[in-house]
Amino acid sequence: MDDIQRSDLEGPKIDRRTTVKLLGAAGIGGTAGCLGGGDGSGGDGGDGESGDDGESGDDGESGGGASGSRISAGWLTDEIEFLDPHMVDLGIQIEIHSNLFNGLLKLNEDIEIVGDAAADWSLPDDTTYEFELHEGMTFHNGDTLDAEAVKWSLERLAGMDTSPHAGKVSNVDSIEADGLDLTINLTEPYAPFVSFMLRGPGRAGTIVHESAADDPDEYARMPIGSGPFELTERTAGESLTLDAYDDYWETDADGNSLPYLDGIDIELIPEPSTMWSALQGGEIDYANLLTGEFAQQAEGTGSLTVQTASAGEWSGIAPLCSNPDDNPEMVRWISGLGEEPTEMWNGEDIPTADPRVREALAIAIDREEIVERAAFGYGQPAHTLYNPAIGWLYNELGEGEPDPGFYYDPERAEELLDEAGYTGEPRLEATVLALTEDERELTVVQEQLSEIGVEIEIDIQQQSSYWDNTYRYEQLLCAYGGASDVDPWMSDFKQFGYPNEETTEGAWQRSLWFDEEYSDLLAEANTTPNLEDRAEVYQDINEMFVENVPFIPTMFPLNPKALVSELGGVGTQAGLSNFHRASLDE
Amino acid sequence: MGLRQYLLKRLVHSVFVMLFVVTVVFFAVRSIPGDPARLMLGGDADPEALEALRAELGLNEPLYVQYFQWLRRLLTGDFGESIRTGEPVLGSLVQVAGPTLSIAMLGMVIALVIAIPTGIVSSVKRYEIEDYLSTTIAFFGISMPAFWIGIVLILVVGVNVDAIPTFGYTPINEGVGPWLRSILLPAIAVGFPYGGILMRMMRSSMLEVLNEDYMRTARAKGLTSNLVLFKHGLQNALIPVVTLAGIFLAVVLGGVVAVEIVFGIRGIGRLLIGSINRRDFPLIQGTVLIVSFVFVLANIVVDLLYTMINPRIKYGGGE
Amino acid sequence: MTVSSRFDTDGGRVFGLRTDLIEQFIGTVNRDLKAKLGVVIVTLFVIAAIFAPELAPYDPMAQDFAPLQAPALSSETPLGTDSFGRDLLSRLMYGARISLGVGLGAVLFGAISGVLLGLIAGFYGGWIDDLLMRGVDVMWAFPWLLIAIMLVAVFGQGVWNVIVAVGFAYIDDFARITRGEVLSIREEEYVLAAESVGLGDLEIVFEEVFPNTVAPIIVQFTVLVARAMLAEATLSFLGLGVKPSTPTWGALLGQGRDFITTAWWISILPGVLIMITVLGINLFGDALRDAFDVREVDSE
Amino acid sequence: MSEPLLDVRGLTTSFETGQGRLTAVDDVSFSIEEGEVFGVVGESGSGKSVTALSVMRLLDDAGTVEADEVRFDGTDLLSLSESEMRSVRGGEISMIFQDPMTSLNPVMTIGEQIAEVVRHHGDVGERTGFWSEMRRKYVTGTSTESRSWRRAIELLETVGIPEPEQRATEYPHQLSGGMRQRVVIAQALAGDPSLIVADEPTTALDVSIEAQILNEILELSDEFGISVMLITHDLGVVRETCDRVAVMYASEFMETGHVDDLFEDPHHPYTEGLLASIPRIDDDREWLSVIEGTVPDLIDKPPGCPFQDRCEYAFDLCDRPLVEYELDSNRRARHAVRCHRENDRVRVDESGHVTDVPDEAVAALERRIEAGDGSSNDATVAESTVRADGGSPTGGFDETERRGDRDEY
Repeated sequence: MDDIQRSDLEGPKIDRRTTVKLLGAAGIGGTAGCLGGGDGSGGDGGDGESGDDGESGDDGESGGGASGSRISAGWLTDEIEFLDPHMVDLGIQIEIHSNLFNGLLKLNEDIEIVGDAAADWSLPDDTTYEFELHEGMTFHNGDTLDAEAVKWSLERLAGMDTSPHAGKVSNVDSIEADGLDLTINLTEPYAPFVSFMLRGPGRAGTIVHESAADDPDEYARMPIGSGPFELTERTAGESLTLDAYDDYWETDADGNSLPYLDGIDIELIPEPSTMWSALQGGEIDYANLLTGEFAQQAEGTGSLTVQTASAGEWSGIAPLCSNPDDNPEMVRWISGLGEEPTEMWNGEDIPTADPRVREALAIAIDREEIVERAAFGYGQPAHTLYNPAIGWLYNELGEGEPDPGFYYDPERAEELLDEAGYTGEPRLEATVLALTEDERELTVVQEQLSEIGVEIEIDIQQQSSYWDNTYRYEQLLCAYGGASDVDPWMSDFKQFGYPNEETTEGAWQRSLWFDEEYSDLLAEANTTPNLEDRAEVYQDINEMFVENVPFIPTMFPLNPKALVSELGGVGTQAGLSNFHRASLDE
Repeated sequence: MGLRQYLLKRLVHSVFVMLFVVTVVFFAVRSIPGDPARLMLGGDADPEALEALRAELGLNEPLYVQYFQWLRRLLTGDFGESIRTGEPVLGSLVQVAGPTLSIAMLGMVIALVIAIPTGIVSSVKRYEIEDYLSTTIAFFGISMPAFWIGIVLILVVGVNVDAIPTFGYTPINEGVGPWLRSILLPAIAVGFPYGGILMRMMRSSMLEVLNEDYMRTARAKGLTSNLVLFKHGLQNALIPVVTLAGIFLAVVLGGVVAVEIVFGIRGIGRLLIGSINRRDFPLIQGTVLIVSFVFVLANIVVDLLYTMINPRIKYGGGE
Repeated sequence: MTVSSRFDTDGGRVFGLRTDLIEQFIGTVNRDLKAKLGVVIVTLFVIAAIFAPELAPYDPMAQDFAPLQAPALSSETPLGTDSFGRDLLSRLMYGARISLGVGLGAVLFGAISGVLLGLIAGFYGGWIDDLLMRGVDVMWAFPWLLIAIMLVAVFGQGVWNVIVAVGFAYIDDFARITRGEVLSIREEEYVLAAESVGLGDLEIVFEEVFPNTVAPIIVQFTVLVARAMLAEATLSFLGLGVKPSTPTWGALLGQGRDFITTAWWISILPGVLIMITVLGINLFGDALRDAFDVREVDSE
Repeated sequence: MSEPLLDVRGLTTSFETGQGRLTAVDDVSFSIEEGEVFGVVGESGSGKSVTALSVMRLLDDAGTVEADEVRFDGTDLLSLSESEMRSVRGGEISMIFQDPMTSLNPVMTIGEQIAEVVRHHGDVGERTGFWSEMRRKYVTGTSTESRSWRRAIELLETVGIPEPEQRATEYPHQLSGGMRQRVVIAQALAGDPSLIVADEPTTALDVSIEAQILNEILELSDEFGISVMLITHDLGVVRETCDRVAVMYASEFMETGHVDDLFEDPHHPYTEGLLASIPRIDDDREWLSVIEGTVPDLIDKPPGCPFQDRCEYAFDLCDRPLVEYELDSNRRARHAVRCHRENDRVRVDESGHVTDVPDEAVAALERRIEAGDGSSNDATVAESTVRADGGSPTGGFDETERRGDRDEY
């Protein structure tokens, strides 16, 4: 892998080559390898892959010019709880606030890291980031967006104890603001920092207006941002009205002001089939997510375009690796339930505590079949943890075929179970805790595992009980995953690190797999800014991961989005739905 | 007992029923697993953040304290705020009541408009083609789940008739036409099974009435058969139907929930399921209160109606 | 639903079951074509359910075929496959088991609880009656869907939850009917006679009162089995039903919904089966109602 | 004698049932003169009510009515169109049914129940179209100012109901049994009829008010010159009220004649039996006599006398179809009997038993049968006991209907 120099990370644009390395544009951009048809997906090329095809110019815009009109968009959820970027952690919300806010940086439609609020930036040394902001930026209420405003935003995040992203700025030492110049000093080199500053998946770098401090609840509901659209109305559980912000500062290559659309009416639609019938019936022009079965059907119609992109998503099954009562302190902290850990496993056999069993399960799964049967091809097999959106690592580990990794080998799986002493009929019985969205995937897994004599029962729970129960550790297996992870830190630090209340490492441990050596390696990787060096550390991490199987990855889902064919210019990179340059052909 | 006195008594009784229901729900939903704070913070929230939010939401108070706080606010007409969105619960309820009640009402109207005439025709033309036809259709109605009828309607009507939307709800203040169109298919889905039940009841009740002596008297007076049927028979035949129609309101409401989901309409059913899934306690309590209020109210209305069409009954039952 | 019997309560009563009921039923079936149809349908599905393991061509869980194959009577999978490539015919046959089982189980649960409540309330009267019947009133105002959701929240999905959740809603039906019957029967001479010879309460209830309430209860039972099957379908559709991959008709129907435009058979076939079964049960119930001369309508 | 008001010849009514054809009225003939009270007496199920309903054409499709003639006031009722028939019903001929509780509509005020008859048959100039009536019923209510309503109140007053204005607004359940039957009478008078068919008008009432109601009917009919066809099972009532009477048994008229002829000189064994079962003050027998046996099945009824199985006088000819034998009467009314004992050539002993049936008797009978003369007015009678507690509410007619709707639910 080419070395990435520090200068490669500087503005005004990290070129595509580097970004591809950084973020795995292959996944993000949607050329997603194994997906039906290498040429992306849509039946009609056109603007099917607006990002990849590059439309025109470096910001890739649709030719429409300023054609004012409104569109109606379906969002696959029953509620958008928060739109305060510092609170938001769900892709479905990130997709909306990416239209309402600016970040310091962003991913453009050509999958390049470019400045968003920052016109340019540089790194005088490994721990200092100097940003130069655009002129004339204002928040939706007219307030000026300058370095001081960004400083306020970052400091607010650092001081929040309820934000899931506070940890991302925990090693910011100091911030200096002077007019349009912003300087951020880190306490130590911190590799993922640039990706944290991205609008959208980075979350942390999204610029929040100071009114957020006055009434946080109201801000979370009706935030004031600086993006091309402002939220003017919302009905809980039903709809959000986004109107074009007239004083938005950004223009297209021809100097036309953005956005082209007058507004977006977002309908919240919790049912995939309803989304599909709304799309078919012409009631919506855009669906932010179609499930595989409908995406397949949409591709069959002539009037719809399907765009897919990896949203940095991964899924799999977390096996219980140790008795929760063996480490009560840590488990109590992780669970956050205020309860003593369960004692149900005391004196009981925990089959998944044996790495051989975990490996057997991991290699008894045929990931290609899961992609085909459960996701209708809209996904990529996950032979290890790191998803295609983390391109530099995904590619370095061997792209779609990481080495080492988990590969389908049922004979070996049965041997391993024999070795571990599970020879009965069935060899093993286990319950897997899961959410509704895991149902298809687990149905296939269930059948595959039963081939090697492992019978699993799928326990689908509502979100609320699921989250509590995952931290009760009463089941051997738990379906689990993540999304919007554009840096390995996002996938492994809190999930598999050694629990540490100070740094929040290991705070989300589902597997109760505690390994300090692994934790040391993660720390080393995080402070290694040089991507090549970092990738090398990750080679070791990956080896440990595959050897110990703290997690059984199954699939990297791709998120199909559907557009009516008149609609073009929607930026769906990294699973986003950016309407900055979207327009309707009349 | 006078009407006012009777109503007062029924209302007081209803208040106790509702209070009981809601109290059970209050403690029941808090005793099931699931933490609203965790859901708000996106599942993978950090333990400290969780603790802070729980304290902020008052979830760390003892249950009985929470209960009485809630009750006190309820007495002043304050349903509290949704944990999840921070919106006032009452506002959300008013908002979702529109679509659900619209669908349920139109569904009932469709059911009644179809069931009562066909029930009558079927009883008058017993064992003739009209009877076989309508009883067969009624049988189909009672043999299909409402949501499935909805699915089939979407398939058959929605996709082929552009004027009829297959998704969403248009409030009535945006025009009666669009409103009607938006709830037509869901209302049919809800109304068809209900109509089937009603039609069968109407038929058997009318058959019984047809054999009554007073019907013979009416014919002996030289009235036309239509007058005999509708002037003398209808009201008598409706008496048992009205009682049962009220009871089956529960069936209708149950059906509406699934139908709302099929048609992507945010009504009481979806709100209820959503709020329970999200452990949005104030919202659950508010919704259950409203649902039981509707049930209780419907019960009173049915009783009044029953008293109205059956002069033999005094308020409060008994002859 | 109010049901009352117009039985002659003093004819040919044997302890426990009344043989004349069975005779009357057979009589009705012989006379009435609809009743025959009902009996045939119910019998057919019960047999299919009981012998599903022997009759089904494949393992209902095995994902051995190409997904979404249309029904073709000559092919390996005559009724097509679902989206995982499972044989639909086998799944439907196993589905009959659980769907019928849940329907029966739920009503049985409601019947046992309700009949007990009704017997106690009706037999003892007074404050016990008041208390129990007020309780039943409250149950009526309690949305059963809420109970289903909460049960699923606590225990997760599963057959037993569905049975309890659906059955719960029927307790009040049975309680009311039983109480009504008991109130009218308990003044009958033979009950008074039983009391006068010093039989205990329990003996009177079970040996004298209960057998005479059987007819309207059986009729109500069949009506509700049909409704319980529909309720199971609704719950499964809402994701509040049985565990995933358990084949029940309701669950199959729900799963098929997403493919309704591309693979109609997945949801239409179970829908049709539900319809036919419910139809059969209703016809069967109508025949019982005729045979036992039970009126749906409680006239003055 | 002028033409009778109602003249019925050879009326036969039958119902198709699952088990076969049920003959509810078998070849019945009778006539009613103007101003006359004509009684039809018989036990329940004998076909009395069906006879009346057949004349009124009030049987539904299940019943088949055949007759040589049903002439009312010179008009053949059977040939009238349905709408012409409607103006007869409730107008020219009105009916009083057995149980005032069930024959009054429970959900209509009694005022309206009477007023609607006035509207339909009187000349009050109020609209009687379907929608007018529906509006009146479900929307506006009946105007208390309307002529029909005021007439209803007058009628209530006529039948002796106190506070008629108040009562008119009440519902049937609010009145006592006797009051209700007065309402029914008022209702029957409302159309200004020339014939009232009273079907067991007092059976459902207390014995104490029975007499009042009967008197009311008789006085009013007398006052307005209305003929009455009184259907009853109660011989006492017949004796008190009727001018002429027919005795009906198993769907046939066994004996018809003036009430005095019948009571003093009964010729049919059934009539005899019936009379013997009435307690009489001058009767010194301790036990009332009872006719042994049961009524024959009316389904696929065999020819011959239906009473033969129970008749102590039964003889060879009883298997033959019945014909009518006219007897001498010292009164103006015919006295006719359908019993072959009355055949001139049949010899009967003192006790009434047949001693000899000469061949010419048989031959004469055969000739009459062939001549189709079997179909005259005859009365046969029968039954074990005359029930003192009132007739059974279910006649053959009701039975059939009920059997028909068993499979409704």
